[in-house]
Amino acid sequence: MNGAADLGGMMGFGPVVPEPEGELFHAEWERRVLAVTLAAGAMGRWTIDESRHVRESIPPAEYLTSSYYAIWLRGLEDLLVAHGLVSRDELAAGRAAGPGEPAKVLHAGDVAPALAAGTPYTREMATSARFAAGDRVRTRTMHPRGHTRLPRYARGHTGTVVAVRGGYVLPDRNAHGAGEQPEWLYTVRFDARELWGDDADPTSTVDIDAWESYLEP
Amino acid sequence: MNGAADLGGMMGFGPVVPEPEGELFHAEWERRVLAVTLAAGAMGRWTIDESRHVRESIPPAEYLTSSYYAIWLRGLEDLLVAHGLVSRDELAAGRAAGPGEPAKVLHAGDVAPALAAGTPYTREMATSARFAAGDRVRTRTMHPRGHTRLPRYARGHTGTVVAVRGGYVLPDRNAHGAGEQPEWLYTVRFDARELWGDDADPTSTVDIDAWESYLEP
Amino acid sequence: MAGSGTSVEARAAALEEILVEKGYVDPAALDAIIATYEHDVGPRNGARVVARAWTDPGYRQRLLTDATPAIAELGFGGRQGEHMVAVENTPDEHHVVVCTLCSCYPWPVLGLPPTWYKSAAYRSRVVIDPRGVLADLGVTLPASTRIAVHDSTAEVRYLVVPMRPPGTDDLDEDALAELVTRDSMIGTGLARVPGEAS
Amino acid sequence: MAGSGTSVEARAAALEEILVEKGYVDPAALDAIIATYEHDVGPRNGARVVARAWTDPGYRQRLLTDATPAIAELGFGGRQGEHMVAVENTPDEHHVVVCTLCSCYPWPVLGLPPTWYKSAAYRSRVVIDPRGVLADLGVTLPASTRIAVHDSTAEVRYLVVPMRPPGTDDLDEDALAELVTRDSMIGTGLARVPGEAS
Repeated sequence: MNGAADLGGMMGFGPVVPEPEGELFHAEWERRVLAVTLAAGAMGRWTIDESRHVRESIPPAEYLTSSYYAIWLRGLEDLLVAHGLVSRDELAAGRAAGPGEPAKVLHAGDVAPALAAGTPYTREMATSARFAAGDRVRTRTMHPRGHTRLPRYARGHTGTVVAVRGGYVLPDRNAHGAGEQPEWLYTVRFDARELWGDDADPTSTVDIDAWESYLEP
Repeated sequence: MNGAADLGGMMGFGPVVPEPEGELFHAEWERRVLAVTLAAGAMGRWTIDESRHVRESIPPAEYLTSSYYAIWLRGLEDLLVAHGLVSRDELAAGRAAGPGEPAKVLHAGDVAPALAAGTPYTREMATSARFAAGDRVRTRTMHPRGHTRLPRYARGHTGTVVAVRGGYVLPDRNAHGAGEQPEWLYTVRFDARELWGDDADPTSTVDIDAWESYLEP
Repeated sequence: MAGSGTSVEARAAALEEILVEKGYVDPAALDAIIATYEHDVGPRNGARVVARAWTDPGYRQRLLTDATPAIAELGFGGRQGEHMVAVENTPDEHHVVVCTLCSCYPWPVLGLPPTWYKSAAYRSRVVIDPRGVLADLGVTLPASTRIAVHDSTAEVRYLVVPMRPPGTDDLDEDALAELVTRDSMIGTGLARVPGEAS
Repeated sequence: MAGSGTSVEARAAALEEILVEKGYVDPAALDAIIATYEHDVGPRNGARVVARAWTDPGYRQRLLTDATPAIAELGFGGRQGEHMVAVENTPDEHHVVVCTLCSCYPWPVLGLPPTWYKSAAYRSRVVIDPRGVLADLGVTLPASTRIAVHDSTAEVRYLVVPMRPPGTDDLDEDALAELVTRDSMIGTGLARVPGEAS
């Protein structure tokens, strides 16, 4: 979707403000939101794609006025409500109205192995890749209402495949509970002038990772 | 510029909420901001293009959380400061620190004739129009940091000239005090599928008004 | 701006006071501007133009050919209506007007734009999903009617001439003007049929 | 959300309490997650990878060919680093990593992303004006150095291998790792030269 999260190429946000390397959190609640988001995600009720879609669906005014952990908090609230695990009334009251349903709970002893294992998104492909490194490809003009990982700035532009990454779960369907429908994933390189016009820096390029259905020859 | 004002095609703002025909203002301050904006503009210190650029330059988080008259207020504050007519200190104090400089003031008796006259933006052109109705044209891919009136959604797309409107002041230069540099203005019609992709309504079109330098054959 | 966190009301009042104190703005002019748009210039102007076009084929032709002088025949014109274009709805084609980039709107015939016209919801969506926006606003068109969206990206201002409702053959121009709503001249509504609540 | 207008702190506390009360979340697991990213997993991991690549040509080749197993050789991997790609800076080409759509970042080697990496300012601008962003961050590259921006739009995570600074021929792997900053592995900084303040 063309939500507020799709920020590439927008202007007016001011300078990038650096931060010391050791500074991870700016308040205790940020630590808790990180941990709660990961632990609740470990219940396995939603995919990473659905969680990204929930965040990109936050109304733009709220998205752009929220810190990133506040975006995560709002996203987690919305996911829990959407999946019937917590009610809006409970969120409003600030306490549980009743016991939870049976769930797969991440226990302390499982944290290290779970984080170390991660969640691989590669899948064996029955078909062969349509494109190869060196191929010229054009990204589709598409503006789906649902989730996509093709940024607006990179739609309808011509680039070159620089790597074939393998088969990967397709976010556009998986975010909406329509299954993984894996596709070949490619890294596509664009000349900056192709994306931004003649005034762009001629010595820079932008790479995106694009699923096969994002591309046409 | 790709500021928050360039909203065409974005998603996530919710439904359009209608309003009764007689409802013009929602608070007294809105009336005053309208009037002050028009009266201050009548001093002739800035063009309509510069005032639009000032508004589109409002930081996106502020733009999207502001009502429209609040956007006008912020824009007027910024214009007055940029032109040295009012200082930030005066705005902060809420009162004038000293008398103003000599200015062309719109007096009550001049309001009706000034509004009735308006400000024509057409200019005689020494050159003939490059395009004619029926011509296929392509909008340029361009992402200037300064002002432009070519919306992001209509860049890099092919349409048809449906009208040649005449010579008009070019906002892209005029907004930055570089003079009027008038160009031929065209109405260009795009098929919705050209702009938005195959899922778009095949029975709809979008027209924009585009200056000649926005277009290529 | 009168201290960060100051309310927009306070900032507006402060700015007006500063401009008056500095002699840049005449308070009586402010009142005259407000009175103009609250009482004199509004969608009843456009309704007169539309009703004339419905009843006078010659006028209709002049309006569709060169709208600015045709509108001036009825005494309307000026700021934000310097360069008018009229587009006519038919059973085959429905016109809708927006300004995705700001709030451009034909003031001399429609007055000041309503809040929704300037809202992010309308500006973002009507270009990509015009039928969805019309549905939000209670307007359902036949699938066979093409929709032409006009994004006011320059100084041309668009006036939609809605279709004349059925059952109005015996109405005079004044009565017809009563049926022409603001929204019907933006293209987000239809003209009322006689007897329908306004 | 604990009442509209409730602070984010209160909402975060309420949500945690609800999840614990409902038995969905183990409080000890929360503490373990926080401890992991505050103490165990951070940019010092990536610095070890880079220092190894600087000193061991065979390792460098494995890292650039297939980064995930090469990084696993040093014991790093897992969540948000399942599919790693390493890109090497040279005098001719400088790599910079961003996630314009959210906050994708290689956690096992860099830990949690800094605030600026997730900010609208960085995400919006580095793809259209990479040299300008680098200048904001104090990095000026020769005009002859191409800049390759990598937008992490899928589950591939990018680690930049910065150039080894001059004057480091006699440093061992541990000393070299000290020179590898987090920002140098995002591409928004360079590795420190010996003696430069960290």
